[in-house]
Amino acid sequence: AAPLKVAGIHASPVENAWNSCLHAALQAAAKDGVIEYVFSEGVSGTDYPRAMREYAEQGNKLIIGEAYAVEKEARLVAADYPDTAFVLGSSGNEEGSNFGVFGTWNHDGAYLAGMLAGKMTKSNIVGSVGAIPIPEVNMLINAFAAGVKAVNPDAKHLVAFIGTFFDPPKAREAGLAQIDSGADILFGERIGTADAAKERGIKAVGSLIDYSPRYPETVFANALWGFRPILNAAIADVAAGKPVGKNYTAFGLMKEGGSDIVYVKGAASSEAEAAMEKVRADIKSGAFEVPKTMDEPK
Amino acid sequence: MRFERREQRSLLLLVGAPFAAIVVALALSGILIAIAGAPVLEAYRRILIGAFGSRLSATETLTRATPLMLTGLAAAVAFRARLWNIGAEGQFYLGALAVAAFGSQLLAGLPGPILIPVLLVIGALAGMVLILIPLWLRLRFSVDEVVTSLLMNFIAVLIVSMLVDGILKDPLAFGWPQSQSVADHAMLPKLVSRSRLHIGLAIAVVLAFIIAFVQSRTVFGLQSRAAGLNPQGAVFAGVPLSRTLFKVACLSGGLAGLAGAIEVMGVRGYVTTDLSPGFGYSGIVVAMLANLNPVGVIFAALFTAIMFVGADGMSRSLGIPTYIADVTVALSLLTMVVALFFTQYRVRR
Amino acid sequence: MTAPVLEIDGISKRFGDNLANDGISMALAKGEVVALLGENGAGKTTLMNILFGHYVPDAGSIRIDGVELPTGTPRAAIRAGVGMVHQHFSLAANLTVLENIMTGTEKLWRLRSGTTGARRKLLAISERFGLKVDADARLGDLSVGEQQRVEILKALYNDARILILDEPTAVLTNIEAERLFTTLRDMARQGLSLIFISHKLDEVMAAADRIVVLRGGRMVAERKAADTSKAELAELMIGRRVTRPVREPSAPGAVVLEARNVGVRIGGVERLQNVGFSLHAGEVLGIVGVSGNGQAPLARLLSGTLARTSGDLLLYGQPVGNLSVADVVDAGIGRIPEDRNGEGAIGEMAIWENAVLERLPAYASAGLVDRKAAMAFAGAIIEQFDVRGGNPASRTRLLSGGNMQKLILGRNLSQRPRILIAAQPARGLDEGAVVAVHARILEARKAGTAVLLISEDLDEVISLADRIQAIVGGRLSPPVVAEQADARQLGLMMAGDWDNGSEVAHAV
Amino acid sequence: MSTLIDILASAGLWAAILRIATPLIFGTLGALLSERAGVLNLGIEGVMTFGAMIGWLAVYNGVDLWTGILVAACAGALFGALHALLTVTLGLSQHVCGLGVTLFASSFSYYVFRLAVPVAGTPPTIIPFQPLEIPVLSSLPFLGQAVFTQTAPTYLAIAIALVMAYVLFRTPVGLAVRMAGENPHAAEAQGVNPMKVRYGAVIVGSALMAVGGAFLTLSAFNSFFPTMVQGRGWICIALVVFSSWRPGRALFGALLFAFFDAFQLRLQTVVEGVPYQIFLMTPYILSIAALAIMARRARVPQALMQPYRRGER
Ligand SMILES: Nc1ncnc2c1ncn2[C@@H]1O[C@H](COP(=O)(O)OP(=O)(O)OP(=O)(O)O)[C@@H](O)[C@H]1O
Ligand SMILES: Nc1ncnc2c1ncn2[C@@H]1O[C@H](COP(=O)(O)OP(=O)(O)OP(=O)(O)O)[C@@H](O)[C@H]1O
Ligand SMILES: [Mg+2]
Ligand SMILES: [Mg+2]
Repeated sequence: AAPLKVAGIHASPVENAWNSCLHAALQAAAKDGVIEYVFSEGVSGTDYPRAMREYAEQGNKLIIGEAYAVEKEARLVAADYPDTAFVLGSSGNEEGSNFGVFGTWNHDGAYLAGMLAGKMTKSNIVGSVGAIPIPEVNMLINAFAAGVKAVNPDAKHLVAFIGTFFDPPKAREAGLAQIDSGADILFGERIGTADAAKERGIKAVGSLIDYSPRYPETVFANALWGFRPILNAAIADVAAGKPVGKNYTAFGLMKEGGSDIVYVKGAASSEAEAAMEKVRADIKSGAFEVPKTMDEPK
Repeated sequence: MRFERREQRSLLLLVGAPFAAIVVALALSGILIAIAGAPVLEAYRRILIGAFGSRLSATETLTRATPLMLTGLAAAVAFRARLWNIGAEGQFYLGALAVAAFGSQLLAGLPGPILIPVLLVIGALAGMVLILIPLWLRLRFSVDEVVTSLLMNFIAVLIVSMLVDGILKDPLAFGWPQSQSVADHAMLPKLVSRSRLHIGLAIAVVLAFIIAFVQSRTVFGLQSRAAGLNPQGAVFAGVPLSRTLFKVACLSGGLAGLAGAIEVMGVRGYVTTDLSPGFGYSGIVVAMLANLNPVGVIFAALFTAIMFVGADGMSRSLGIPTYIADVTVALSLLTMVVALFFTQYRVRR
Repeated sequence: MTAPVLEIDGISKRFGDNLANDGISMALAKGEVVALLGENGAGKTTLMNILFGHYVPDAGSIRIDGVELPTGTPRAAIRAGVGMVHQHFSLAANLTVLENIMTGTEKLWRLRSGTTGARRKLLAISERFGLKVDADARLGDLSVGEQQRVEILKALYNDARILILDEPTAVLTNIEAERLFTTLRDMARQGLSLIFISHKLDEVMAAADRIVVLRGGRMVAERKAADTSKAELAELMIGRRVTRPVREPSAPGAVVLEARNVGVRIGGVERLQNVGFSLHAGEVLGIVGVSGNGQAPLARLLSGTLARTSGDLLLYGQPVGNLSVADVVDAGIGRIPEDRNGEGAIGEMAIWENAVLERLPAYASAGLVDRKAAMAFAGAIIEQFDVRGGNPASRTRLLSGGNMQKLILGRNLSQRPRILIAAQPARGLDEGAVVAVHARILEARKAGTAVLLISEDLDEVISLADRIQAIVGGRLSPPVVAEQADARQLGLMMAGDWDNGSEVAHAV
Repeated sequence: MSTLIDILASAGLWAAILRIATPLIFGTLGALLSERAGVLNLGIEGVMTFGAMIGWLAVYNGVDLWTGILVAACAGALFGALHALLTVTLGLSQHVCGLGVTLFASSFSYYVFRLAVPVAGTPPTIIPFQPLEIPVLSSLPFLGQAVFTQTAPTYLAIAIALVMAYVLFRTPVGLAVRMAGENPHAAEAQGVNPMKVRYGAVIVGSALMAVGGAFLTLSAFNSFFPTMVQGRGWICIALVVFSSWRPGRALFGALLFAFFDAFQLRLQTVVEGVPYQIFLMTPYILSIAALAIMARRARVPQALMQPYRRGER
């Protein structure tokens, strides 16, 4: 079949880790010849609906992006273009037959990384730097904290939010502030956090993508998230003429192969690694489910 | 080399200069487009298509022009009285915030035909409140308002940021820092269905004509110009300086606040800290392009919107970086102010 | 005569369609004082600005000590020994006197300003020429006279051998002016060459060795001071014979404006104290005084732009509260402000707009301006008061000082005001314009208008006023009748030396 | 309460203050210099962005860090020349041109960046400036960690502030700059060409602004990404006013602002309830208050924002 015409609309520059997950998956799919991919980046809230409409009018069949800042308008656009499928990152629910949503649930990996961190901390203080306390971010940080507490109930967990989704230097400052408060392992929900850890010679955990090559001595574990399974599911639905008005989040779960942990062997003790690997297997088999706590972490 | 003021301006110059500016701006962005490896002539064609090649692009251009007209008017009326209101961005946000606050809960019970005008007035009032601080500082302490009104923008955005993350936060927005939505019946009627174009455009155009009339025909218009050109002379002639500047400030801040209100009620429905992609600052650009003429503001806003929406669409269809749209608008502004200069001055040895 | 230090040769300069200088040639010898005379707009300032390098001439050349001076750079002129005191001071209020003077005098990239040496040099110059100033005072804190001194010191500090003074006395009082000219003559004796511009023929006759007259951008005459007269100079300047109008005796009418113990305090300083006067219909009451003694607050008080802090004001016999501009205009008071560019008109607005701005209610209904009527009014002023150089729709800035003054007079006098407050009405105007303004004021007096004339020009006051009061330190002297006053007595009064209450009663 | 003291007593806070302040010091000094000469340069936000981008790009392409700083300075100077061409030669409205320059410089930065570094997964990085080990000083207790752990550009910024204070108030060229900002006509009448002085001040000032931006990518962080300047330029404009146009006070103002920022981040980790926006607002409010107090004393450069056209009156 001819490749499906797919458009990506990124509110942030595609360097932003989350967008880069989408972008990489879309590029890979294009390379595989499954789709034809066009995209816009750095699209502000004001321009976002226009970009959606333009891509729809240009004959793209599937539009991938993020509705977070434009939840209401995005659904209005979808209603105006019933023949185009929209699958957008969203905190809300699907709507109609052509507006699907997905969340970013890589909390399983975060929990596992927390298990390693909990055993590794010497100061017994770990920290997390997040963007804005929205449910997904909260869930992720809570999962990390839960992982830490699961193996080290006495550990203290610090949380800071930088108030924006993409400001690495600010995330770095927030990370430094936490190190000053005693943290010796940082969970960087946001890029920039690991820079603080690196500067002070402590360890860090990355999120969404694999940061270990970028910070070799610093980042020992990453809660990966892959967009490809979600994308594949959406493409399949569109190709089959099925409505996309559903929630694709589950395709991103570890159980479904959407997310995972990668870690540097030997950073934590082998017992810690073994304990973690056991839980990892349990998650994959469905025997264990990481708690989903969406409240703002304290 | 020196410049000499022209007392007479030929029609050719008045029409030709802005035209030349557009040509130069397009040529310069053409270079950048070529560097990106895209066909330049095709890019120009796509800009036109992107700006009004379809119903969608035409309505989008007009939608984008609407807030620009209002913030452009805000700058034009203030600048004409030499009140350097650089704070339209902040006034825009406060207008939007006020509408979101009153339109979502407090007054949402009112029926639409009453609610909409009431909210528009509230938005304008909120904009006025913000500009009165720099004005007061100027009248009371003779503090130049360029810097104070600029600084107020950041305070205003921080206030918005605080409130949409605080008491105005929409509990249904999944933790996102955004205000509650205004009631559905508070949204402005659409001008074209299946588009974003709303009657705010008509409001802006009508206001431009009203302001043009006020400035050229009324006592207030004459007095505000006198106050701007020579405050001391105006006082001597009995122009109530503070009162005149107060009125000008209210008009300017009100228009900027109205722009924010209309953007919320016409397009977005709620407030976030990224509601405005710099509409307040672009308003200054628009006002300058229009040479501070209110009717000219309509066209300058259209021009700015065409450049932006057109270049944005072009970048999408040719796959070159989207930032080219902002570059093109900025180049148009810079070449246009230079062109306007040469309609007023001639070069002499 | 020795070789000239300065030769100006065939200088021409065009502004737009306006030929401001047309082939002017003149020379200046060492130690010589030359006065440059001419109507407003004759091109005097332009010529001097070309000499000093502010403007580039379209044609012609300048030689100093026989060496050609590059045009268009003040720096070269300063190096060649030219110093200029500008018509409008060019000083920075926020910097100190020393900083103002030192600017540009050192190599730009020196690692440290030689402040100590500069202070010493300044002190030496100021002693040599008798121009005392405080080197570390902030310039904005100085009086106008002191600022004038700084301007001159600035030029001398640069070792000027040729000093240009553009209307140096326009803002000085007669006494200050006399003192200045004594100093200047002294300087000339020490070898300095001077060119000064003035509209005051007395000054010119007294101070200059030689007089050059410009008209319409062309040099029309050159005279030795000894070989000419004021009347001849006036005629040369204007191209026809002009004589100042004389005041005819008249019988003053009822008191229309009276001040009793009026005081004004601004920023904690008493600017006016116990001011008292009574102004009769059909008379001119002159207020003389050295600049800075309260003339400006007095004029502003009566113009409605300043409120009094104590005392009573009676208008047509009725006590009045604080007057706004609108009240003043409604009461039939016409006003001629001291600063015609700053206050009297808004240069960027059209002539018609300036004509009606202060009485907009009369030219508007329901908030809308009646442009037709306003244009007609402006046209009538232009016609009746012989305002040249513009039509009702042209920009007011294009008018020369004299014509702008006629416009201001016109918008007041064509309304037949009962009272006219005229502050420095002829300042900076050329002889022709002075005559026109004086004639209008006397005409109004004849028609019954009560005129309060505030002026620093003794000759003007003596020739126009029926009675004269002096203002000193915010206080008014008792009035003297003009016929009985001579320059010496007025001089004493202006120094604050008046006899409280003795021979005044009968003078009213 | 004790946590507050803990925060204040931590060397990390003070080190962070210096680090956060550095780009602000550069930017503020640049804006200050050009305002002293009478030109308001609202192009600062864009110039900082471009400096951040081009400095980084140069280093990414293989030049050393100091050359990167130099490249940024030269690029800043070019934008300064553009602003000067518009506002000094043509005498156009300074705030409008400044906004135009910001709009152009920032969007142009993003455009160039995107062309030069086609989309990558994570921002590509360079090896930034490392903290300078100063013998003895860096090993002092507390002070060593609080003050002497900065990278070289931070010390450079402080040095430039001191040099600028000296130059402005103690040298002929400084006097010429101040005169051009107080009364260009007077400067001209003294043989100092105010146009040239203004050009010089705007160009040097913009170069400093660009270096401030480059600090963000070459020291504070190791990669460039759009919008990373995040309004720091506007803060500099406020700080100039707050400093009443004095380099020493500008240094203090930048440190004060950085204090609020660093303190706010650290406070978040221990207390709750005070919205961080309040802290971020403080410097703006202080600047406005400072203006209200100072304007009375009229120490604002008198010719600020007034175009000077030769031979016009
Ligand atoms: N900067 C300028 N631009 C345009 N025209 C000018 C300029 N300066 C002077 N002029 C023209 O030159 C003519 C001479 O002006 P100038 O200032 O030299 O007169 P002046 O003799 O000094 O008059 P006054 O006695 O009033 O000072 C004026 O009529 C005016 O038209
Ligand atoms: N900027 C300018 N452009 C063109 N013409 C000018 C300009 N400024 C002044 N003029 C012309 O200069 C002539 C004389 O102006 P000027 O200001 O010297 O008058 P003035 O009598 O000297 O006024 P004042 O007494 O206030 O000094 C006027 O006829 C006017 O047309
Ligand atoms: Mg003159
Ligand atoms: Mg004159």
